[in-house]
Amino acid sequence: MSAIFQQEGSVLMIHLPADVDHPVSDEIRKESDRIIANVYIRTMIFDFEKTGFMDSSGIGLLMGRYRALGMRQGCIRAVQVNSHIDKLLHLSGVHRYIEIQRSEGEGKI
Amino acid sequence: MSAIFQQEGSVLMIHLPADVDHPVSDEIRKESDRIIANVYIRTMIFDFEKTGFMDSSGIGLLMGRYRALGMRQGCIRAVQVNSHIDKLLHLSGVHRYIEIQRSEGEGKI
Amino acid sequence: MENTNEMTLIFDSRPVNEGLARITAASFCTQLNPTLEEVADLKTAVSEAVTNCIIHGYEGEIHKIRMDLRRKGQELFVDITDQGVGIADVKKAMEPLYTTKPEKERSGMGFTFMEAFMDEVTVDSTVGVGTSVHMKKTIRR
Amino acid sequence: MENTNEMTLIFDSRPVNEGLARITAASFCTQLNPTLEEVADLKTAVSEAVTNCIIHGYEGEIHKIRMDLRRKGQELFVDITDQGVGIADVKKAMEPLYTTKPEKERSGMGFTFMEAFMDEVTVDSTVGVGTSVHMKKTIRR
Ligand SMILES: Nc1ncnc2c1ncn2[C@@H]1O[C@H](COP(=O)(O)OP(=O)(O)O)[C@@H](O)[C@H]1O
Ligand SMILES: Nc1ncnc2c1ncn2[C@@H]1O[C@H](COP(=O)(O)OP(=O)(O)O)[C@@H](O)[C@H]1O
Repeated sequence: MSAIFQQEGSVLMIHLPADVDHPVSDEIRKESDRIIANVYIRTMIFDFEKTGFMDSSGIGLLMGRYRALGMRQGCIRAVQVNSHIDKLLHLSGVHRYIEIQRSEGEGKI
Repeated sequence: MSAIFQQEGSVLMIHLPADVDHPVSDEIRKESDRIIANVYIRTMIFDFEKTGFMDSSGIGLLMGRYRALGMRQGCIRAVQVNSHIDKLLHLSGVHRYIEIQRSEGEGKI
Repeated sequence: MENTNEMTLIFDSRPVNEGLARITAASFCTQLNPTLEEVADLKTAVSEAVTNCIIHGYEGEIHKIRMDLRRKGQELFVDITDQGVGIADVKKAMEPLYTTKPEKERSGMGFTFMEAFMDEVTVDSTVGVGTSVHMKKTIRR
Repeated sequence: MENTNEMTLIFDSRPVNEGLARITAASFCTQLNPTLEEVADLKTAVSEAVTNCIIHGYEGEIHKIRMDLRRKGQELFVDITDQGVGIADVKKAMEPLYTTKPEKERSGMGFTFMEAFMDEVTVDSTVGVGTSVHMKKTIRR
């Protein structure tokens, strides 16, 4: 299963697959960089709805996109994040740079 | 996940777990023989609703119960059988001794 | 070259590891893009061969079982090996309904299922040395 | 004795096998009756260690990675080993955010995650010989 990319104006929505690991992160990095090179993207939204697994490769992916978009406040958002992913985002300190929205039924942060 | 046993009069219904393999078949054999030894059971119904996997250990289990119940016509029934399980039941020839009912949406036999 | 790959799983001959072997084989197989039906077939064949090592090869004693999986394009090779009692007459052992453990409610359908669900099955066995089952299946997409 | 068990998985250092290692570890772990959270933790730790062998240990070349899992009661031991380049300064390597491959967008959080999700993590490494990560986790039920 691959990620699905949805661009609307300057917003790029990336629906992540079930597992966000090293090969998947590499793939998403390449595709999103290709899009950024062609269209002006102001905000990237990572949708974790389908994602049950992630490791530090996903952290590298998020921080890399944050840098690619100029490290502007709010340029990267993670939505529908479950408790396991949320733990990773906080442990790594990434929550200081990107906006996180927990999946419904788990309460927002 | 273990099997669930439901006895009503002389009918014993066994709701099988997701995988019916060698350790699971051993467990079910022991428990059903214990019941047969205590109560008069005329018919055993194996419910495959939750079962996605089976191997020849399950065939041994069915044929063993058929013998335990006196090899009477219709004493063993397999219900809610999916196509993979149905293939095993036919390949092994067990369909000549036990009644098979396919799961809904797959057509009856 | 992403169209070759191989792995080896070595595990104790405990019944609980039959599930481990099946799931590992199914997981290795996903890279060939199998149908659900093909995965179910592979799992049954692996389960038969591993159960045989546990029940017949080692007769319930705890020793090591080895499962080798190899992919070459859309071809999947599975070898399952024990160092147990071995089989004196392989041809007879592979006949449908033949079993040496009817008291354990074995159906004698293990090899028949392996042959039904895989494209090729061959068995190397030496009494007192062990048994190796070699299987091959082409995954069509 | 059903409360001890062990297995070894040996596989090619291909990214596709990161998933294989995770699923095999998760499957082996089920016999300890873990919570979903404990399984997720284990999978992340295994994924970090295996990814490191592929990216850092073998730097993309295809060689063998070995994963040993052992159960003793409710204790799970995981060893993941490569025969790659090795680590000169293990203490430094284990610091949060430290990475030698920032150009590959590594976050330097691999060891930190292993330590967060497992009860114990120790690393044996020799430059030019390889690296072995030993982890332990008690599954509470
Ligand atoms: N790994 C093995 N080691 C020793 N004997 C074996 C092995 N596998 C199969 N056999 C022999 O072959 C017979 C037939 O095997 P099989 O078709 O799988 O049926 P079953 O397992 O139900 O007996 C077994 O009863 C056993 O005598
Ligand atoms: N198996 C290994 N072989 C060689 N070097 C390794 C290995 N594992 C880790 N390292 C070194 O330790 C550093 C930190 O690892 P880690 O915390 O997992 O972060 P990352 O993988 O993001 O770089 C790596 O950048 C690498 O230099």
